[in-house]
Amino acid sequence: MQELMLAKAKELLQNGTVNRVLGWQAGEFVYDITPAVFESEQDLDAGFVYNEFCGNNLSKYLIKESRKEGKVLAFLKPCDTYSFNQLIKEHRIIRENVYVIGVPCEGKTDGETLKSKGVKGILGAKSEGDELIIDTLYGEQRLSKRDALTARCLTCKSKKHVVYDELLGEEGEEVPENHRFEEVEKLEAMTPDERFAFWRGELSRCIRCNACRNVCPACSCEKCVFDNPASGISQKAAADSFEENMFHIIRAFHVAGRCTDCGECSRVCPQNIPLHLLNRKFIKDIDAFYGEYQAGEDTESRAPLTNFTYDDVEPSIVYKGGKK
Amino acid sequence: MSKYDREQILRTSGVNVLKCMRCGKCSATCPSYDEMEYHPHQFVYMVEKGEIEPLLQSKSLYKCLSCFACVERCPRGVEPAKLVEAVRLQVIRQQGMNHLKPDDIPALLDDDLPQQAIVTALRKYSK
Amino acid sequence: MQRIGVFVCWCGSNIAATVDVAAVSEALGHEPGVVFSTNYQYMCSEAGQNIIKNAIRDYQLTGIVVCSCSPRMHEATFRKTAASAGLNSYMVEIANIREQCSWIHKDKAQATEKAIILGRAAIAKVHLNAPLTAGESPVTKRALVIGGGIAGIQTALDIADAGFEVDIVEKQPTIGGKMTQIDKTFPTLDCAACILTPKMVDCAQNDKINIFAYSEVKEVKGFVGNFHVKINKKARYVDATKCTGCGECTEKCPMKKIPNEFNLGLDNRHAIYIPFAQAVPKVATIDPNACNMLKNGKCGLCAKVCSAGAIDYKQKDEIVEREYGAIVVATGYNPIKLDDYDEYAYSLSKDVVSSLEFERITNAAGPTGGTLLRPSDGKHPHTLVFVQCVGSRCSAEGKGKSYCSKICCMYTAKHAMLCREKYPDTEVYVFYIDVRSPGKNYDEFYRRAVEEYGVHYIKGQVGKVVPRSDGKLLVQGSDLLANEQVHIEADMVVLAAAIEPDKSARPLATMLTASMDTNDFFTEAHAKLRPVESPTAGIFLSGACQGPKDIPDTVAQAGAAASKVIGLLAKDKLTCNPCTAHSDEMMCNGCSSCEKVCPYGAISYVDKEFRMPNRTTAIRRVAVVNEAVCQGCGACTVACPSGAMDLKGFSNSQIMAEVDAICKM
Amino acid sequence: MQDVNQFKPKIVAFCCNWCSYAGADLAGTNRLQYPADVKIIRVPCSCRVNPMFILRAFQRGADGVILCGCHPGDCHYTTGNYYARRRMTLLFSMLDYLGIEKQRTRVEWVSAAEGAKFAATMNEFVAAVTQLGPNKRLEDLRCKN
Repeated sequence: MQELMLAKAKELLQNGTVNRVLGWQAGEFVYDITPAVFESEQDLDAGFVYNEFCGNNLSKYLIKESRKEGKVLAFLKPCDTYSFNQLIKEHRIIRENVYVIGVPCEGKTDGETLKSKGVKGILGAKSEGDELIIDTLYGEQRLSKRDALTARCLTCKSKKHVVYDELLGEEGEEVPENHRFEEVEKLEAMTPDERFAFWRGELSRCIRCNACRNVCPACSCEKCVFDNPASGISQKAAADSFEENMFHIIRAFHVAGRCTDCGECSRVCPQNIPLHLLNRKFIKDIDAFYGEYQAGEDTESRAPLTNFTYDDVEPSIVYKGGKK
Repeated sequence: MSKYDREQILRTSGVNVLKCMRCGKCSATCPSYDEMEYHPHQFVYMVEKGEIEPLLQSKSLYKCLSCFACVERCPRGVEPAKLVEAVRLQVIRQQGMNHLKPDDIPALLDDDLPQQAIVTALRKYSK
Repeated sequence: MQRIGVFVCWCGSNIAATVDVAAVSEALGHEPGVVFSTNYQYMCSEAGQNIIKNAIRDYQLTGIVVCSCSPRMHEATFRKTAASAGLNSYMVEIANIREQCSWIHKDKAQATEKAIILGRAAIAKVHLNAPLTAGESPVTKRALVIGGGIAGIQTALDIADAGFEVDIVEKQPTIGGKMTQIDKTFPTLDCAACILTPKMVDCAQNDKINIFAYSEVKEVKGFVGNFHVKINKKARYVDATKCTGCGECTEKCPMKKIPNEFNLGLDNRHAIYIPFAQAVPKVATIDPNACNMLKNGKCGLCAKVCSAGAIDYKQKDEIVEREYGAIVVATGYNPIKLDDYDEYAYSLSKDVVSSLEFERITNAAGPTGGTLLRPSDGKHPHTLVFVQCVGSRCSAEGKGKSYCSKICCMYTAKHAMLCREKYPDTEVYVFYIDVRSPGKNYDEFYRRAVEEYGVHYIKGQVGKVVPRSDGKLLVQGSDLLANEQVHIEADMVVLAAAIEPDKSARPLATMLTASMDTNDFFTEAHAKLRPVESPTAGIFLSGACQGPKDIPDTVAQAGAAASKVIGLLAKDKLTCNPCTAHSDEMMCNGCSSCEKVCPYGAISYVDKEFRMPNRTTAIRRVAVVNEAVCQGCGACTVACPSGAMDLKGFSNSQIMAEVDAICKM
Repeated sequence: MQDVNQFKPKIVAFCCNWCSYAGADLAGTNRLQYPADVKIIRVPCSCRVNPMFILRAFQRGADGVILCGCHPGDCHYTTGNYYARRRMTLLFSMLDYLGIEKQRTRVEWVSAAEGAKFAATMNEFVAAVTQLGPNKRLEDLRCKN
């Protein structure tokens, strides 16, 4: 696939369709992937990769990139295309300035997941059927996909692109049986005390590094309310438990109905806080109260929070549902 | 008893008799009208008032063809035929109250009887 | 730092009996920023207001807090007081210590404590108040009436009568609407044409009224007082300025078999036609779907016979752009399609007709010249059955309209009565569910049909109509009062079809950002108190577009809408509510969330160039609020994720300051 | 004086200007009692209430927050309360999900004519919050005195 992508990128650079390429680049370690913009064939040869570690969602970078001179080529995985579409809907990306090539994704792994399974000295990895073959300093190791994939990929909602100009490889299918709300349901089944304890345990570890905010394609505000002294809730660091909670509640609320459930927030959290469970709660509620809605699926429909029906459920449904 | 019957009939039929606006369209469409002592609109009205006993006694229960024309035509979605059926069920469910025994039915069938009538007969008598 | 004055009102004993007013003014006097604090028996009295005015001058107050009754009572009073002393009226805040404190509490200590907290909240808010000035917008002194039926005509005439210009846009080639097709009118039985056509002529002759017939509204921009409208004048292929309406062309036109809309397809017209003799404007129109010249370039007869030289096969649609201060919607109604009611055999037999078709059959200008004849064989019918509520009052899914169409009871009584009057040899039956005849002389009218004319009213509905091979229609219905099923051999069946809003109404509502109910009737600003205004400022409702109506109701509402329009156009300037939303463009993402929740369409977007670091610039899409349109609900402020959108007078920081003051005890 | 041991909750009530604030006034006009713990903040419409305000109230020591608006369908601005309804439903559900007592938040539709309903609602809500005791789960210790 990487070769195919490289060839395509070079072709489009050569014929002038695009003047730069947004893709992935390996860092110091093979599993240490960063997004990068390549401006020439030499750049591409030197750095461009697409492998089992390329989990980063590139859509958000297109907000800035699509506003520059010329057209940019972007390689997008199926789940990235949802974010891309959502940003088109919000007029954040200038569609004409992006050439989207959809690339297939069978789920990604990352260094941390592999290390937690005892894999050391990782040199590379490739997927083969239901297994991941990892090349290490100490020879080849095999892990089942179920063990090797990141948590978010195990609950993948779709392997089908919702937008592209061109497709490389074979188009995948939506995954209706993705079980992505199971963890949310588990929490809902707890008592409020247990839930409170759970979230205190998680959110109290937050160090307010803002990585979740910075990576989130929905958190693309020109100026975040938390950075704006006039908003009345600005804060650089959480001073106490309340502020730890508030940051994440407000953030989740601001992206509610706009979050495509790409899972980047949890991926980048250095404290391993399962932030996606907040967003998924909103998604689950929206689906249950107002009908199935998938942000980013299209570019026209109204988002659930900028829409209503005359017979929407009353807020009191919250008191009726769930345990005491 | 009749209050219990009324509840039971409303529950089994799923009909909301209060939706009726007394237009009489059910009785206007009914092909079995002249055969019936109580007509479709009367079923609705009598169940609403709780006058169940006369209905339980009435032969009208078996004169209804279950053609569902009244259900089809009712502008308010009241579904009178379902009510007739529920009243009938109320009778049949009492032991030994069957108007006909299922075994009696074949003897009553003749070759000219349309298929729908046979289905209707089974629907009516073999609960 | 603001210099704040606090004025605590006793309201006689209304407040003072349960709140220690002296303690309140003492406590609030120590709040930061408060430079003056006092209490007085009646702050709203002249003496009380003078205390406020003097304090504003003597202490150079920049903001005042009045602790008194509800702001709904006297906020306006105290704002005027402040303004007369030179203080911006939006620097006034009211702490409601009467309705929401002294009147609901008995314990004086508790009530006093609460009054102090409410005062503090108001002080906290005033600290963040900024002077606001109500903007003004000019008013274009011309009205647009959309729809040229009796509603639109009456509204236009009334507005013109007050001296304002009015344009009528009508999509048909002539104004007049449904009323032109009606024969007689209830309850007086005068002829519709006799009372309508003079009004149509008045419209044409009134120099304040401009008729755009055969035209449609394409685009509406702007807001109350300043609408900008694009009107599409469809090509008639006839120069309206030259056409004399002589009718020579229509007689010579060889395309004769075009179903005549005016007679509901009961007879035919030519490809070039004038809908009826009294049409306004009386100008011929070529039907482009029927004309051989326009379709195939062969014929050209009409151009040859036209002595005025008015025929213009090359005419194109023309877009006219006009400015208006107010828009009146008068799009009217249509009878529903009856094809789906197969129990009445409407599509099986020509002798089953709708009531509007029946009007044409009995009209002297109709296809039969006013003689009652069956459409199928042209014979005189002896037995007629009228069926009411066809498609009305149907709450069941897919059966029709859930509402009562309101006019059918009366026109059916009229039809039945006229039948019996003109043709005493007929038997007339009316199947009804309820006879609804509220209205002056209405019930008397219905009773006359029964008592004087011998119309048979049967309480019940028709279950089915079966056309028989001998031409008779077998009607089976129920008579609920006799508790029997009736069978009538009829010659004609007339169906009182439900009425529904015109199909053009919904796209128009979208253009106007006016709201509609689920039946596509326009909603009024208040069902009881503002029945002829749409919730969108500057849009008014006339006639059946707002709900089923008969002619007297329509004319009454048309006049009411006109008076509202006149009230608006009589103003030179409109004062806007200064508490409007505004967007901080530095923070705006241009994401369109705010626009989607705005009920008034007050938010639009512009691409704006911004200075960026290192002498670069960037173009960003940012929201702009039209303050003349914004009503200040604040829906946008919460939809905005970046907090760029805020509401003047109820800003985020003001509300949070109030929250803080209340929670800090 | 009042019993120092008895917990007096702090309740913030956001009321829309057109219906619920008028309903509260009507409760006053009719002298219908409800606890002084309730303090009303006037907002133009229920759709003006930002979730931030509600969290802010809890932060500053409120024990309960209630939002009152026009009945759905009666909004002065035609659609405001429909949006408020969705926003608050989701926010409350989220607070519940985080383990915060759901009885501390409420939305109630009160028309300008429903003074009695306003008073009854407030009595009920204050009783429910009093039962729960002080807000511990969403408190900001610095804001406590």
